[in-house]
Amino acid sequence: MDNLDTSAENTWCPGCGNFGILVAFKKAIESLIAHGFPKQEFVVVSGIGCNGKIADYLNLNSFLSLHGRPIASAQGIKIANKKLKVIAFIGDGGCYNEGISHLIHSAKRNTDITVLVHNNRRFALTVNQFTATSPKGFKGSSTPEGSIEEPLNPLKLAFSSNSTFIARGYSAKIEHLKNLIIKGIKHRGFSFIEILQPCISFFNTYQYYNERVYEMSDDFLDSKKMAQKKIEEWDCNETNGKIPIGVFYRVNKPIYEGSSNPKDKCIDFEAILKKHI
Amino acid sequence: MDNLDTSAENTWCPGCGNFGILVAFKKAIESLIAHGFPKQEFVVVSGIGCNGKIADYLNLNSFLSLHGRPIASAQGIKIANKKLKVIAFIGDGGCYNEGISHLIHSAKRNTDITVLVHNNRRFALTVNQFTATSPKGFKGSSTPEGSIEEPLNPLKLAFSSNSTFIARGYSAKIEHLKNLIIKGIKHRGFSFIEILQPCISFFNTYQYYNERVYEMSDDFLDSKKMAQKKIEEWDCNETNGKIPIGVFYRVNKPIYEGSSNPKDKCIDFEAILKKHI
Amino acid sequence: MKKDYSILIGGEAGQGSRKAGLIIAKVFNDLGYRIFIYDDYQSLVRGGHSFSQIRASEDNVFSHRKKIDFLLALDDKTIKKHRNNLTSKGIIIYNSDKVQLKEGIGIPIETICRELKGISLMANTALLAGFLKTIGIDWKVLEKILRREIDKEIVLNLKIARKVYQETNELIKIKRINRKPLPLLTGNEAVSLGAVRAGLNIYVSYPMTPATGILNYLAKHKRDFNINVFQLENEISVINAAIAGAYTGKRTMVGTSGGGFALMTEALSLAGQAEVPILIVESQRTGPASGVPTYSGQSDLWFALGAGHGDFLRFVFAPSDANESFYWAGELLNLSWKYQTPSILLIDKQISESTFQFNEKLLNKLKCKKALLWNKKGKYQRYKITKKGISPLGFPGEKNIISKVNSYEHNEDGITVEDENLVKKMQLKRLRKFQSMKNEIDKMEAVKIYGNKKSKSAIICWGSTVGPARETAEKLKIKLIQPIVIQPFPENQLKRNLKGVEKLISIEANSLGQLEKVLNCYGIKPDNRILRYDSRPFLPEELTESLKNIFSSK
Amino acid sequence: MKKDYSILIGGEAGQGSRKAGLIIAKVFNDLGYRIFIYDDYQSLVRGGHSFSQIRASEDNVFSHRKKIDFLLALDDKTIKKHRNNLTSKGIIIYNSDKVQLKEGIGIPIETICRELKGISLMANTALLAGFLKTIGIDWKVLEKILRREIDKEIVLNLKIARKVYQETNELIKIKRINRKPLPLLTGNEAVSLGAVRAGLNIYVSYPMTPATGILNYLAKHKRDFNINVFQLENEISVINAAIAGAYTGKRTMVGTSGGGFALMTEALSLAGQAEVPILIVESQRTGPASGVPTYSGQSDLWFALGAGHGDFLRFVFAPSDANESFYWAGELLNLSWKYQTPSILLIDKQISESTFQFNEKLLNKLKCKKALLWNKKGKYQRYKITKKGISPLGFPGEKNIISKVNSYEHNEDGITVEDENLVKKMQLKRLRKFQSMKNEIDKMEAVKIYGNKKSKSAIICWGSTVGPARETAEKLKIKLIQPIVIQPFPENQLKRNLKGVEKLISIEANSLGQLEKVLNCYGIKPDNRILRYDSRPFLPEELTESLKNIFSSK
Ligand SMILES: Cc1ncc(C[n+]2csc(CCOP(=O)(O)OP(=O)(O)O)c2C)c(N)n1
Ligand SMILES: Cc1ncc(C[n+]2csc(CCOP(=O)(O)OP(=O)(O)O)c2C)c(N)n1
Ligand code: SF4
Ligand code: SF4
Ligand SMILES: [Mg+2]
Ligand SMILES: [Mg+2]
Repeated sequence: MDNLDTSAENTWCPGCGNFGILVAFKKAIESLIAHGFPKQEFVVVSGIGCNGKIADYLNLNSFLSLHGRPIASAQGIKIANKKLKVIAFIGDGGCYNEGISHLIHSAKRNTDITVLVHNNRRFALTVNQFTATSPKGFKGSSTPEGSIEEPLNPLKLAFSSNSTFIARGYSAKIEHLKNLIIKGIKHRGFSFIEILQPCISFFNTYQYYNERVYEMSDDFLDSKKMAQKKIEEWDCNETNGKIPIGVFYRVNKPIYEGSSNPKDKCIDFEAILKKHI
Repeated sequence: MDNLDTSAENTWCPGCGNFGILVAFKKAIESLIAHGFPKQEFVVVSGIGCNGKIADYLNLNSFLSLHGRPIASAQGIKIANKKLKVIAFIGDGGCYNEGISHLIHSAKRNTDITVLVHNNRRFALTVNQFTATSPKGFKGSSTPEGSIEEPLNPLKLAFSSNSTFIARGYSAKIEHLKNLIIKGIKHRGFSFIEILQPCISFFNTYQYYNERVYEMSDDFLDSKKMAQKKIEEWDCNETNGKIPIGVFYRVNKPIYEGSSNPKDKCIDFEAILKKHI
Repeated sequence: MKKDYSILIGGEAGQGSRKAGLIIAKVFNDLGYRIFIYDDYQSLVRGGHSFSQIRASEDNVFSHRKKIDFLLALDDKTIKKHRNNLTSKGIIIYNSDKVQLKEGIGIPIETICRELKGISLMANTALLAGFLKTIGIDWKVLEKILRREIDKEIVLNLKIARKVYQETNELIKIKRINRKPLPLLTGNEAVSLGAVRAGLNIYVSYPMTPATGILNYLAKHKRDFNINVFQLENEISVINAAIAGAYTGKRTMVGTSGGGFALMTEALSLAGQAEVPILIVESQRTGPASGVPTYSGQSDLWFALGAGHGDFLRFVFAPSDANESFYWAGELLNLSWKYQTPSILLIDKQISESTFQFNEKLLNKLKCKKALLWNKKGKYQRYKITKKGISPLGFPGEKNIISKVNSYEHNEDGITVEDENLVKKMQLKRLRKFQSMKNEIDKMEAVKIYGNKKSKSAIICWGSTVGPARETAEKLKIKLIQPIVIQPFPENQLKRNLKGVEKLISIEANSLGQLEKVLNCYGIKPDNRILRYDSRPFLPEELTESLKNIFSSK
Repeated sequence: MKKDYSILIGGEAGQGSRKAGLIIAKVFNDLGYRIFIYDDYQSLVRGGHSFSQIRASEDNVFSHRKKIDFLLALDDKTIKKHRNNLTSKGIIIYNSDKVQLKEGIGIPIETICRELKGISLMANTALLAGFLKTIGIDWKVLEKILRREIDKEIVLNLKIARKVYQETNELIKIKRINRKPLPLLTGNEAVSLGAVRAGLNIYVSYPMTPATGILNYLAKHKRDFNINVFQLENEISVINAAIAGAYTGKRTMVGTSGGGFALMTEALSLAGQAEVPILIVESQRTGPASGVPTYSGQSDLWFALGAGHGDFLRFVFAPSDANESFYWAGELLNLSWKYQTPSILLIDKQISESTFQFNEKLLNKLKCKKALLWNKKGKYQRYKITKKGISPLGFPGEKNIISKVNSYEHNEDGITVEDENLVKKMQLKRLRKFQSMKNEIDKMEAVKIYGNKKSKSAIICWGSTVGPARETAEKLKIKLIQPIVIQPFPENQLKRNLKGVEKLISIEANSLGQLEKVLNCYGIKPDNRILRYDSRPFLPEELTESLKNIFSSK
């Protein structure tokens, strides 16, 4: 029961960045369990896409939801039982295309969930089409002449949506990512962690990231100004700048949750009906 | 045929901010027609909500679409016929709640349409529930104890979505709004114009806006930094600061459009089928 | 003859005719009358024309009537639109400051309001006070109800009412009936109460007419009901959050109309595949698309029956009034949990926003029934293969439970499978569950009969159409057959009830005969049909007329 | 006996078995054979097990067979999974560097690739070369096809193929048939071509298996086809943009599978209300929800028939192969425009991604038919009331036209109405249009018959199931009845074709008998049913077996 593995056969391509995310996540959970978080109170949510398979690979409560809906589902779980630690895994396609409304509104509400975005900058499982974070000029099966759209900067979007915890990790920096995940889960509020995830089969970005990624210091996390600056350091396109990883912003605000209703409260129907007479 | 009025009876509440928008828009169109834009090439799109009725009140081509979908529809019209000038009217509920994905992605693509948001900061037609831009603490029929969510700053969101024209108007400043609309329509690319619109029946903000609204100068429109600063001047909540109106940002970028296909090109089916042998 | 009054009060939106109608109804309720209120309004906030039509009767009533005994007019339009329907002895009472009329009883409402420093929004109070005096209602009764119903400026309102009351003449004297008043509930309130009674924990919604009333009512009473209520950013978020909440062990419900329901259909299929209970209230309005948004219709039946991709059944129940809505909303919540299935309560504007009298005995007929829970033995498997196809529930957060649900086809542990044998195994499990659902339907009163049960002539109808049809059936002494359950289809019960019927006429508020087509699937072929699709509800008089024509023409 | 070969090539995803299968098929095509290819793959990008099954026959073929004559294995799994189906004389050809086997023909593929400095991705070339030599194919044919099909590293590929070819022994000699090769098209390609032929201007989509192939094909050929292709942010945006594009005067089409279709249903209703033509291609996969995403099924029929709130009809057509998909996609686009209505082309994975031979004569049977356009007289009214219910089209941008469409109920000008009489008037106009649509169906070949047309035993099936069933029907000399049009239902044609049928068996790839229920509505009751719902397609041998059992048991 304590093992985090399942019987499911892993079907990611050998070398896929998703493996790093899986390992980092398991380490984070193990560490949290070791620190007294009960295993049964974790719930992972995922959707459709290569990334979504992660739910099958984790011996934890899980809700493998629809494409684009993991954040909506995660939110439903948290408002139904606030004791649970809810982590939503989602791809860039699911998060920034199909389900972007949930990202923005869940961040705005400050629902107390953690969102881990496997950003491989394409729809991978449907065999390589562009997403909101694909670089400009991207040639996928639906854009043989190159996509003319510029990518979104997801961190900027999360910031504009009032997210109270904004971070970026890199699937190849497992220890760093593990710590981000722990911080995200511990943060009371909406934790947004964008993860750079190379896709071996369609967009092998290991070298690109390895050359550019650097770890930021954890200072001034509640400064909007600093956050804005750091968020804009990399424009998420194919440029030559450096790519900071770490926590960009963290602030405490009231969270969105249901009131805890007394379990066996007796509802006085007669009294209510009386008002209708 | 040249009159912009229709036979439809106007059913907005007397004093509603929507009247100001209607008047400003008609003036803008009249001015554009006078300057040689053919009337038949304007298409207005709207959705469901008090604001959406505007399509009925305009003797122009129109598509009265579904709640939240005017931007998606407008986009479809523009990519089908790039000669047309397409203007989408939409409420805050439609734009920032139901249909927020279309705002973000249409802005990101830089579709050449103009979006006019009637922001009365609530769902008005369904009788007063909170939207993404309702002030915190808002007591509507679904939140009798006050909404705990903080509002979004729509301009910030549009900016994060790479919108190439960002402006704010006020329905009571008709001449100013008219000019904004003309600028928006003339801008080649995605023009986002947020309009402060008092709702006489549920949120009479005339006095509040009258005291705070001021017209900005049109300088440095392509400066991201300046834009950001001006956008953050008012947090869209119930605060005491000033509220700038005018153009916040304008920049030229390639637009998203279909290629113009020769009308009578003969398609060589035989040649294509040959490749399948 | 038994007393049966029909009162119409109308004015512009914002003039408070609805509230006044409710107060009048409550006065009659207090006198022991049976009540029905129809509210008619346009999709606008001020102006236009809206009205309430109150039926107050010695007998039970389920519908308003065409003919009006008392026409109360806050404005001119009300008179123009409705005086045609006034009975020969009917009385018009009107705001003489706004309306020019030779007949009827004019009350100088604006003048009085101005004199007493009231606002014109109090015109409705003035008008109803004048009316109630005209029909001889005791001031004490009026005062009691006003005090209960008006929470703003009650003193001023009472002053105005009092003055009008004193200045108006009593024309007739409505008799009191020796019965105690009953709670008056709209269909939306009844649905809310029924769901709460059956253990609702969370209501999630996005406003949409005519279902918004459920959101408003539950939000207002969330503390009384010990529930949580959330308005989320769109219907897709709503349904996905609600399903996830149910996975977590909380009874959840969502409410919307056709357009919002459309956006929920992908997740409906998810609930079917993942076997998560969810109750969807779909209150129909005139379609297609935005249609005629504040008016009624019964044209979403096919959609509800087939919505969602893939093979799965859902319960679709169509109650016809507040009492049935209360009971079936609750039972449907129970059944959703018993069978871990999505369910649709299909109502419409006519039920949602009309006001009915509530049968308090139903309270004790409905309770929260526990679902099948894990017995805590062995390893927990969310999709354990069982004989009846139902796997015991266990929830995240509970010890020794790992609960995995999945939108993909899955094995007993909830892990994705693609192997053909495993796929088939799980499909078979669900097929067995669907069979159990069918068996369940056979055990309940899925079909109701009204009117003359022995008649060889029968009408068949569903949902809100039953109200006016019931009155007609009783009048014409024919049989009325009402399928309440529509999926799984109660074929046996229906056929049993059709025995001996020689002429069958279907009545529906849609243009394509949607229930009729469903009946056809089971070899039931109505000989005739009455369809109404101008967005307005059926009225008993009109139905009676149409039926008479049909019967006499053959 | 006529030649009829069944070849299976399998390996891990990424090893190129699909491409190799296509090349083999093209070789047989070149030899004059009739071809069908079934592609089977899992929802993953590398690893797992995928295979292609090629049928090459003297007769026309519409399905693969269970039995395999040649088993070509790039890996071990292929042998384990499929050797059971090898015929007694069947031959296994395999990669002997990866597979240990005592029998069959082993080719040291990795060794050869390494020697020639090829990459392991070229193993598929090696294997197919070995196979083609074994069956005595001329090197020249092989080289010709390879040159056509391989665009990367053709020289190296040829070198490898040549070497394997030389080192392998010829075992048999496949004879050439004197017929010219035909184009090989997947269903997705055929749909694309048909729509383009009927004047498609814009394709809008969001990727979803198994419809993604349409997006890919049209995007690749957008210049050849003189069309625009857009991938938008989600299905809701897709359908709304496509409908708006059609309002603007451009022929638009969208493609998706069940889950994406669900998200489009609100806008489907919009198209019904606003009377805007839109063609939706819904390619089904195993449901519900995410289901078994790369496998097939026929379980979205009910959904397609009833999707969208409110009363409106749509055309729902279900072709069964590439030829029908080509023709009906085009005709449906034409009909959508003729009747200003939404239409659904309901196909499935088995059609979308299988490869068929194309009948080039169809090209000239299909053309772009003009819709009813405004005659430029008087004032333009988008919803002009007409006898047949069809209002002439005029588009924004054209002189003297103000074209207003509306999701609300509207008057002839397209302006919102709530008045009951105006509502009814417009509903009646649409009802007349629906009647015209029904009449149109009666004029076309909405039902097809195969097999022994005089047999008293008949099977009824739709969509991809027709392929294997057709073969079975011919073998058993029974009648096959295929409704291609499902809404409006071709009742008359079907009943005409059922005359004389004494035993009727329905065959469907779903668990609830979805077509059967539809048949029931029209009083047609199959005596028996064969349902398959393990996500895999029907095979002619299995069908024959099942049918024999049914016939002999009575
Ligand atoms: C409603 C819906 N639309 C489309 C799909 C098809 N689909 C499955 S996965 C996927 C893309 C996933 O992209 P992303 O979320 O980035 O995940 P990745 O595969 O890259 O990890 C799509 C479009 C679907 N399953 N559901
Ligand atoms: C899919 C769908 N959901 C809900 C509704 C109900 N609805 C109609 S108007 C409206 C709110 C409109 O708010 P907003 O866009 O701000 O417009 P306003 O009335 O304030 O001008 C809602 C929720 C609908 N028509 N369609
Ligand atoms: S396709 Fe890309 S994202 Fe998907 S499993 Fe393979 S490497 Fe990973
Ligand atoms: S409710 Fe508000 S927004 Fe709607 S018409 Fe009235 S004042 Fe305007
Ligand atoms: Mg991705
Ligand atoms: Mg609003």
